[in-house]
Amino acid sequence: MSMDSFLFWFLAFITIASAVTVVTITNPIYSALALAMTMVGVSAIFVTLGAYFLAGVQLIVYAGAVTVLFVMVLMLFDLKHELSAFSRGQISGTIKVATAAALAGLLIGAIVWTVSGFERVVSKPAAPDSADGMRELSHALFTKYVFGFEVLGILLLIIAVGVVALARAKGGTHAQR
Amino acid sequence: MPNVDTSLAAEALARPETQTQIESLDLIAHSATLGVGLSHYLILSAILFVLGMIGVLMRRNAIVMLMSIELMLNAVNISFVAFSRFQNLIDGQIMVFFVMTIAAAEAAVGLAILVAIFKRFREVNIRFFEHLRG
Amino acid sequence: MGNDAVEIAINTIKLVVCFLLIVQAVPVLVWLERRGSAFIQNRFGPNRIGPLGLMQLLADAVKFLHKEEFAPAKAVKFLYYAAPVVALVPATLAFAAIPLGAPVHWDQYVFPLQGYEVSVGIVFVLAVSSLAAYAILLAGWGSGNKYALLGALRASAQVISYELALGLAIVGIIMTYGTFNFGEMIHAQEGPLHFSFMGHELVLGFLPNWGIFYQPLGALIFFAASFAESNRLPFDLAEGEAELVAGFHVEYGGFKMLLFFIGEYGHMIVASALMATFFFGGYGLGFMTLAELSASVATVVQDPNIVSLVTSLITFAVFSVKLAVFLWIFIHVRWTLPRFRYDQLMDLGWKTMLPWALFNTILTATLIYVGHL
Amino acid sequence: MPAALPVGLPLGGVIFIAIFVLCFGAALLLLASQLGTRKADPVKYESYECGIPVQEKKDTKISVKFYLTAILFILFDIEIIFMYPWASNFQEFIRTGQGGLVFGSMMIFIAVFIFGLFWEVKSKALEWD
Repeated sequence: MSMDSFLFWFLAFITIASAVTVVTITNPIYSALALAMTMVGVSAIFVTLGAYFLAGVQLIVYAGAVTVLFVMVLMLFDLKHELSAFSRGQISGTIKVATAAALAGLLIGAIVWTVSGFERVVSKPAAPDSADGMRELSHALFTKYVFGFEVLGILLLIIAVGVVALARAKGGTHAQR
Repeated sequence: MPNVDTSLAAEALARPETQTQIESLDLIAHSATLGVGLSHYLILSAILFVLGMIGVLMRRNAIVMLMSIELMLNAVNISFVAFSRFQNLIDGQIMVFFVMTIAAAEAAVGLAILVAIFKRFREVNIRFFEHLRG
Repeated sequence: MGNDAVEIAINTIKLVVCFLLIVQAVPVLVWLERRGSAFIQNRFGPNRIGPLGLMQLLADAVKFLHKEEFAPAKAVKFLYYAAPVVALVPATLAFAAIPLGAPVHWDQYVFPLQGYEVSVGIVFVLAVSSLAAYAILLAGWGSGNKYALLGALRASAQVISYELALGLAIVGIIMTYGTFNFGEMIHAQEGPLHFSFMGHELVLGFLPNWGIFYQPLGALIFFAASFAESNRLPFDLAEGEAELVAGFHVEYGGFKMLLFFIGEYGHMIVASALMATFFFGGYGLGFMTLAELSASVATVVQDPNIVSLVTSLITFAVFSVKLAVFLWIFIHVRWTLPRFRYDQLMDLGWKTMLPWALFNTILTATLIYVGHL
Repeated sequence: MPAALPVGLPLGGVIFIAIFVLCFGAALLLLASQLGTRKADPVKYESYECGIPVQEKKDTKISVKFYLTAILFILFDIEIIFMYPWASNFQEFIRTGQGGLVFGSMMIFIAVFIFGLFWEVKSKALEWD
């Protein structure tokens, strides 16, 4: 096994293991920390795909901001171990997991069936000289997708306004009822 | 993987056992240099997506459900980047950029709503949200 | 990591050396800080053990090792012990990506004088340092103490607030050099100050071609924000040694505390190194380009390997001097300025530094756009 | 072994040094815990308090400003990150003659950014009192 495929399997293992932790662990704080680990793993996987800038953005936005926000909110709430972390009902739970497993089977089956043929069509992935990748990304973002870019700017503005309006109420996290 | 070296592929073809097993030259080039192809990334993405889905379906803490949604979005991002890489199109990466923005915005709004609810009722379990009617 | 055993071995050793550089710099900095503060405040400082009190650090380390290791009963043990260890990682990863000297060309190998060469260096450093909030939050939560939790929230709110100004102050310098790569950035800062503006070629031979002359405002904002990022006075609201009982690490003592110290000084070293790289030519000599330097070295020694080695050692020395200057500024400011109040701190970050950084970005963009016409 | 992974970011090195540092820290902590003396004392394990018996209220009130700051940080951080690809390629854009378009679009974006910041300041979301 070469270094690179080892890296992929290692990262895939880390990512999936921490994702399982997010879903299964009952203490939400640990869940959030495992989510941070997943984000780091996903960012490393982006690196193996040659998307360095996106890997950095993944770390800055997800691991450095969104998950920090999750951890902070959980600390504000001061939630300890939950007694009823999972939904009740043996039958409905079984159905849910079975549905998800069936979806996983379907997806993986579909991928294996279609992509292995598809992969032959793809002649060769280009060498992502990082500078070129960056230039290409920037070029596409500011010419072809410039409208989406502006709309996202306005969306962020609206969200900022909305969030402030939502959090307007006075008092701390445990304000009187 | 980037500079697919055809000499490697030829080398692999020269070996008798691979010649019979694998017919496509490009596939050999992939497996010879990286051993990990598009399908590996897509399967990883599918597994992550399903894990996130299980989280949304099974967990009752609304914050953990939001986290699971982030997991699902991340899974989609992996497949976007993988396609962008193997198809040699940059559009996938742009889409990931946009998805990240939307995901962060969604987390911000979701958490703002949850904090507002928590301040009022001290509860983030979704069973409780049934009482919020009318 | 490399193509053959020699390269892999040397690259691995380089990584470890990068980490050890941070670790060994901490006692020296602590000594410098204590002696410097004593000098500023007209005291003696540590002067008993060894010459000039330099052995004080070794004595401290041994003492730390022999302290009893215990966690408070209310602590979440795993998080409590994980936090100081995690605090070491971001600074180390960031420092390893910063070039400390010109690359060494030895036979067919090229060894850059840094842990690893990252093509998108700036994004990498920002991304890795954004993980620093976790150590703070882990410590605050894991201690199981309300003061620690409050301190952690204050510290992380401060760190993320100033990350905005920090990130925005760099946009100007990225625009000026058009790259994320430290190596290219340092290369662009060689020689005397020269640039073209509206078709005119301007050369100011008495100044080096450093970033500070293109981005004075950006440099100021970046440096001020990096004080807040590394939780130093005048922004050490997280700790507030006298009145807040040390904030998020109130429950830490002994060696765990020392690990936090290493992390904190590591951030300081990274900030100084970035300052030198972005705005003061990195390992470059200023007026003399790297090619000129190695040419003049080549007049003394013949072997090209040795020439390359000597050149990069000289550049490393230059970089160390620049680093030391900024580290001293860090220490000097700490003992000169009083602390901000928390609302003043947040106001400064959000309402002063962020708008000025935006202004700097717009100004730089306009000048570049107009200058190219 | 062909250098298959793109060389822009040596992931192996990054992971190696991260794990090395973690092990280093853990080993030091372990060493310190072995070397240190041990004396049991119930008071020692209490949480830190300023000289009075420890009181923990069940629900310590924490200002909601902290999390509001975090949310606003996320939103503005993303806007800043959008500027990075623009900044790194701005001179390139000007050289290829697209400078006006790109400059204009980013100025609109920054105008929205400034409007948002202005609104936050005006709505006193950033006031700490």
